[in-house]
Amino acid sequence: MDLRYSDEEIAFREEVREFFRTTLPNDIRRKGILGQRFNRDDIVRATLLRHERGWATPSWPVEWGGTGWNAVKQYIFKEETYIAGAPEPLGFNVNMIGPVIIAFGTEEQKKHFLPKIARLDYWFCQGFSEPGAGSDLASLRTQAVRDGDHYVVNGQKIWTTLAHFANWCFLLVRTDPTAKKRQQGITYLLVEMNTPGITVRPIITIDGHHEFNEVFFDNVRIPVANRIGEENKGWDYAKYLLGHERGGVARVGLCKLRLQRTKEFASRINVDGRPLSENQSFRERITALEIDLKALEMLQLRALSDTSHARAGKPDPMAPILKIRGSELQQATTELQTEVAGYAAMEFDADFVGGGAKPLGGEDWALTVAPNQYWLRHTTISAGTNEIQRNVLAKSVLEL
Amino acid sequence: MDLRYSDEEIAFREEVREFFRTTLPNDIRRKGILGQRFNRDDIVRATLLRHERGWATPSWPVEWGGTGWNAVKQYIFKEETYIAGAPEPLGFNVNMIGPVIIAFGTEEQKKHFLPKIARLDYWFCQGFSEPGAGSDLASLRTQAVRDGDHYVVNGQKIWTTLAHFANWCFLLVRTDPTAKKRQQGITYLLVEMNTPGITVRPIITIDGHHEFNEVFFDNVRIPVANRIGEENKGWDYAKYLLGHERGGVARVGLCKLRLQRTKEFASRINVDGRPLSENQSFRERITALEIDLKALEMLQLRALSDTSHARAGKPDPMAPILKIRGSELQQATTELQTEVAGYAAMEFDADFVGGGAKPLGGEDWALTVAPNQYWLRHTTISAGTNEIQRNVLAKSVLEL
Amino acid sequence: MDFDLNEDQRALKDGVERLLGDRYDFEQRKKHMAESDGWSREQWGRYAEMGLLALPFAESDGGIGGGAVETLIVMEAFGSALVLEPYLATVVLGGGFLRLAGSAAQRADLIPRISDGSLLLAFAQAEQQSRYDLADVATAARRDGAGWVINGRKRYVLHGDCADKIIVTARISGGSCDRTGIGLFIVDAAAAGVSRRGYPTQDRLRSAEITFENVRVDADAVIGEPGAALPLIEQVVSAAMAALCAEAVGAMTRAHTVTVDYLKMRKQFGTTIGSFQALQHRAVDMLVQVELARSMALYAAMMSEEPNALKRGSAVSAAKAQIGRAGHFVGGQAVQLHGGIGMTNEYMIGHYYRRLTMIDLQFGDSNHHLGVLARTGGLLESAEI
Amino acid sequence: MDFDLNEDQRALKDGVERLLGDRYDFEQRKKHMAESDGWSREQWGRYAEMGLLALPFAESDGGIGGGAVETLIVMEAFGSALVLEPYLATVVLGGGFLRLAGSAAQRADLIPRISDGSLLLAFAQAEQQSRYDLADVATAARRDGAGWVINGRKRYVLHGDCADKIIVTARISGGSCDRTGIGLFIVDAAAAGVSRRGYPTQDRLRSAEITFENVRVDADAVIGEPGAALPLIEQVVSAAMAALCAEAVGAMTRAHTVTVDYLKMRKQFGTTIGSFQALQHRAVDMLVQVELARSMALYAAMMSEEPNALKRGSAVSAAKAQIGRAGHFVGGQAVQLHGGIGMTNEYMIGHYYRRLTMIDLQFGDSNHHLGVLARTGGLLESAEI
Repeated sequence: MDLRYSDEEIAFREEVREFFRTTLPNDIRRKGILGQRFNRDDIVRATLLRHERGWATPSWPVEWGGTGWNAVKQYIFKEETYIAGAPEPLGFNVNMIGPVIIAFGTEEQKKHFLPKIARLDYWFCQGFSEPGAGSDLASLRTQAVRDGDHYVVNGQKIWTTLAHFANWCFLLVRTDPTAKKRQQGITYLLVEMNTPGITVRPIITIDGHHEFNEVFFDNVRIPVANRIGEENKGWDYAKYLLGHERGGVARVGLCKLRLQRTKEFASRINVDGRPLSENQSFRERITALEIDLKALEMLQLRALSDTSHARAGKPDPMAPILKIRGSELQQATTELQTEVAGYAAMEFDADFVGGGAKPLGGEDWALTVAPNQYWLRHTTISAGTNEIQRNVLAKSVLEL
Repeated sequence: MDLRYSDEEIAFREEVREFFRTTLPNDIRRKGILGQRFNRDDIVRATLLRHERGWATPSWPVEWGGTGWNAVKQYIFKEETYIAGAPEPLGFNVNMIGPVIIAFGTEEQKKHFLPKIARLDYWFCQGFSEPGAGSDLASLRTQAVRDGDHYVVNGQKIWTTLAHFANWCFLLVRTDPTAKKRQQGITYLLVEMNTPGITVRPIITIDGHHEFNEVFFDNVRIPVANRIGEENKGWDYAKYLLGHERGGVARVGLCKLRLQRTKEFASRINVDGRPLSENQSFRERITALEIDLKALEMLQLRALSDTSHARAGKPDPMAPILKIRGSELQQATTELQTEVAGYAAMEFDADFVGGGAKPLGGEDWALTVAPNQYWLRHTTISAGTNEIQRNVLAKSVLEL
Repeated sequence: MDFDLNEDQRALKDGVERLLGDRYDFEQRKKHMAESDGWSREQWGRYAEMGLLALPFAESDGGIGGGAVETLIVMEAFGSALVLEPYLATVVLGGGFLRLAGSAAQRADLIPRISDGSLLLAFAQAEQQSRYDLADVATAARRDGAGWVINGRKRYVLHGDCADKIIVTARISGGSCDRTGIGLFIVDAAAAGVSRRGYPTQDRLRSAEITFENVRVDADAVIGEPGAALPLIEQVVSAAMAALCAEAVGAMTRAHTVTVDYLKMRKQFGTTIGSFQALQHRAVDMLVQVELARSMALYAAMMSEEPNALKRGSAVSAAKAQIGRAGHFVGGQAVQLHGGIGMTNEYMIGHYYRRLTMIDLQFGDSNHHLGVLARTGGLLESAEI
Repeated sequence: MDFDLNEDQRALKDGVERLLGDRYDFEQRKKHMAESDGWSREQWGRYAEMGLLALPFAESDGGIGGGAVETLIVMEAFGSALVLEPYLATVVLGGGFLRLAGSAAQRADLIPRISDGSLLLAFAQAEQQSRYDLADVATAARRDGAGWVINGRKRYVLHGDCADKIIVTARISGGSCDRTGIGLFIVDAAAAGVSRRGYPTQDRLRSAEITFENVRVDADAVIGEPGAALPLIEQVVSAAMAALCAEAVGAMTRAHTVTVDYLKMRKQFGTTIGSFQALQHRAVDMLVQVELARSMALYAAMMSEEPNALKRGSAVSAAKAQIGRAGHFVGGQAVQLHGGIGMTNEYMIGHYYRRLTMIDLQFGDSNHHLGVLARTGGLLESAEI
């Protein structure tokens, strides 16, 4: 056991930091640091930068464009991505559909899709959730009926993140409504978003922003060749993702960036004639979050290096814990930012939050903090509510 | 609506304060203020003091020794009792068996028992809980079999508070094991503790103190005349208590005394060359508790003056809320005391905690804080765990 | 001590609740929000008709003579419906200055127009550097003959975009945070030199940044003693904080009720989610916080009329601190228990969370007031035990 | 970075756990506690046999050459069994001073006797006024020929009642809280002028108050440079805090496991209480805290060997703060989920709560360390990001 970063790891961190410092366009970095939302172009540009350097898909097998980094290096890379203010790799591509195709795709699918997924030529969105299903994903009702070389799909998906940016979608459909268990009879398909019959309708969230969508499927014809694996086995492929790629869940680096920014803000705000950043009570609140974050980071690193659960075929207790604490700290750090901003957080400017420029002197950062606080409420709901995560831990780890 | 104390109420508070100031023996007050445990004699003496003044049983009907005070005055009286450092009236007598006899006892029972209960000539303990029952009180198994003019009782009670001080016990026994519902077939009896066949065995708790007991009944013969109300209806009489006398649950005054004492302690402790009491972070922690306490006090006063639920025959949402918050704040205030005491809280001295004297200069108070913190963990368990209280609120108030 | 509403108070409560029940459901509110002011002039007229706009003013001034409890009743109902209209700005804040310190002429001129709905006020106090410090005033007023000339920039002026008259704090003498030397001026929004930039706030109320450039006012525009306004400002802001506490309680209560109803209705895994004990207990924890907040809102209302400034300030700070925290918890958990739908702008619950978050910031957040209270000696010392 | 135990470490862990499994269940522990020292000399001999008492010392001093990770392994196992023996006092604290700064003669004299179990040490540092400030030393040492004379009263000396030698801090020069002028002396407990009052602590370990009245020691009783001991003291106390963190994690882990087992076994309302979702989630929240605490204990162990004093101190303070809180929550909820039985002295779970509470106090509670860390600049600045 040696819990320090090795010299090689420290050098690697410097290399990554240098990469972002020298290549990331300032307009993108500015958005990251101000807490503005990235648009499609920002994400594409950041992806291509990484792709050019061979760092677009670190976790993939080397033959398909992976870097061969160990878990700690992958973690460092992610951390530095956040700290640089860069958009993170698109999770739907890199962590979800990519690994599924690598694991279950045909050789042809791999050759066709993986390079395009890595470069973001294909931008995938995830068509899993359905209205009324909530945390009960397996209750999905979107139907696919076989018609020759095609499936004909009818139904509706909801909470589809960035569907309006995507040109592809991976989705779960019900192909056998008579299956005994709801988890059976589900098939995993890939579809181009411009296929006739697909309609995307925006869902505006409480931060005033457009990130979620409803996606309607009206007699959408999907070639059988775009099926992953076998018919009616889609649930297995979807479940495979759940254990995969635990590194990014907690977004520790993003919280670190946010706390550092918060300290900067606080140093510019005077309370009783002294900077807020020198107020001991405030310092203790921010320090308490730093401690929480450090504990989460150490947990994350333990999770990355401990693969004994996977080897033993047992559920890994770390993944739900990282989800729970990561989401809680994302919320806590934005709440602290709103508190620091005070009155300056009250103005609602959707354009600025969405990436627009606004010359407001030193206060521009304050326009994003409340919307980000509102938006990040979703982190304890999405991807399995924290209540569901607790159920999972109770059942599978504590065996209650 | 007028939320200020009236002049009469303010004058009454002064009168009560003066009463305790002039009559309460110093050795008792000292124990109260140092957080030591009262012994039997302390409680008897304080009760007789109040009795002499006509204040032993304020909530009882005037004809049976009550004072006729309204709810606010009763509250003030309780508050001042705690703030004076005096032992509170024995709840088992004043708030439990007294009201049950008043409501369900025969005229003979009233005449015999009530004056003796008020004066603590009869000290009652409560024989409800049984081993393994926990929060599921109605699962009790202690049996009573009718034998002429007597019930013959066999079984065991547990968590019997101060049974070693008591000379009487009110208990629930099962008289009809064949009843369909567990709540039926239970009978409510009174028994003298010196009746042959009763054995009291102490339970030492984690604070090292003796407050709880196990009580064993081995062919104990109880006269039928000592039955309350009808055979097999005991559960109804026991349940009657649950709604009664909500005023004392939260013990706001005790927490106030504790916080004031904590501030005094803190003013004598130097940290970085200044009294801890002047440290802003510490002040904020103590102030946060003061705010919580004020909110609880206002809730208590609302509960006392709002009898609309009782009139409408609906469950009162306030009682479980007072239990939940009152117990939480009792714990939080003792935890803060331990923190303030620091190293000085580490010494375990059972004799001092139990009321003994020890010349330790200014640090004697520190010897009780950790034991009191440990002991008060019971407040979220006893009298229906806080989890059970939440179940009750969910079902009866939120109708979930 | 008596917690029961009297007959008039009960009638007031029933009246306001009925009006909002008829005119202010979530869909109607959307329409009000879509109007050019961001709120409904028609509703404002109805409040005038009901006497709500005359509520706190003395009967001798043509008002109804209501006190803090009456304001609490109205604000709680407003919070429940997330009312958008400028009641706090016009009646509680603006009206507060007039009723407590307005000259006979000012009262005779303005109170009837507030009461009939034809005059809107705003209180321009905060500045970019001032944060929550009411004494931190850089905007300057200098004497100019019998009148005054005002220069400065005010930020975060609640409903300052639509106000007809602006009550503005300005420094007459002293250093930037001195407790003396602050004056209060009534400025016509249309006066030369007044410019404003209105904007929506996160909760979709309206606010404004207002610049005063050599704005000239007459001597009779001063409220109270020139240069001695701070105690008055503190008193009125305390009353406004008490009103906000009541509004927050109304919002929390509704958010909680809607959430509990949702738990009863929503099905998942083949059963209503309200049958899950963990969610039941969460709903109970929300109830506990709502009831504690309600208690503190009552305490704030009662103490907002306390003459002793330290006791008044301490009590209101305590309430604001508790209610800020409770609002965050209740609002956040209301969203959480709704799941995805709670995140959407189309559904009501997120609007409660947004408003509760903003109420916490107004006049100082929980931690701010905790800090102030801790510095000034805590609560038990300053109030009667 | 590598979180896997090596072969030796795994063997150490298995060995300690096996020994405690055989000799330290709750009933056996009661017997150890009932011995006159409040702990078991026999067990102490077994630790010596296993090499635990020689663990942190250099091989050149006859030790095993273990580092912070090895100490963590032992302390976590000790925490799990609530071990009563004076390992922290003798090996981690006393031994820490010797291994880091003992002279060749001191090491040659004392380390073999510690290792074979024949010598017990205690660290006498705290005084009535000092609280957690390591620089606040009123006990005085004045030169007397080649030696020193010590006067003062030390409080809260962990296992000071049974120690054969006491390592005592005393001021040689400077004002009461100066960072320079503090010396460290090895004093024989039987020396003339040493008197002590031993007592049990809340967790039933032992502690003592020790008075030094004109106690004379020779020049070779000084550890390190006379008057420059504070950095060394801070380093050793950091190592001891890291060890306490590990002990706390062991205690929390066991308390959690025992509680989960109880939830599976205990029946109420006709079912196991572990089937109630609210209790399941509580058990999960405990698990989360235990795992976060484990992470921080690892961090503390790693950083306790960091040469940079600020980084080391910050990291260990962070760990102590987190673990204090986690311990309170896990210990308190372990009692809560057991219900009445958890309150009794006869059952094990309350003993975990008591010990976790006392660990929080030792060398400064959570809030103390949070305050220190906040004052010294927080965690992100002082550690590598």
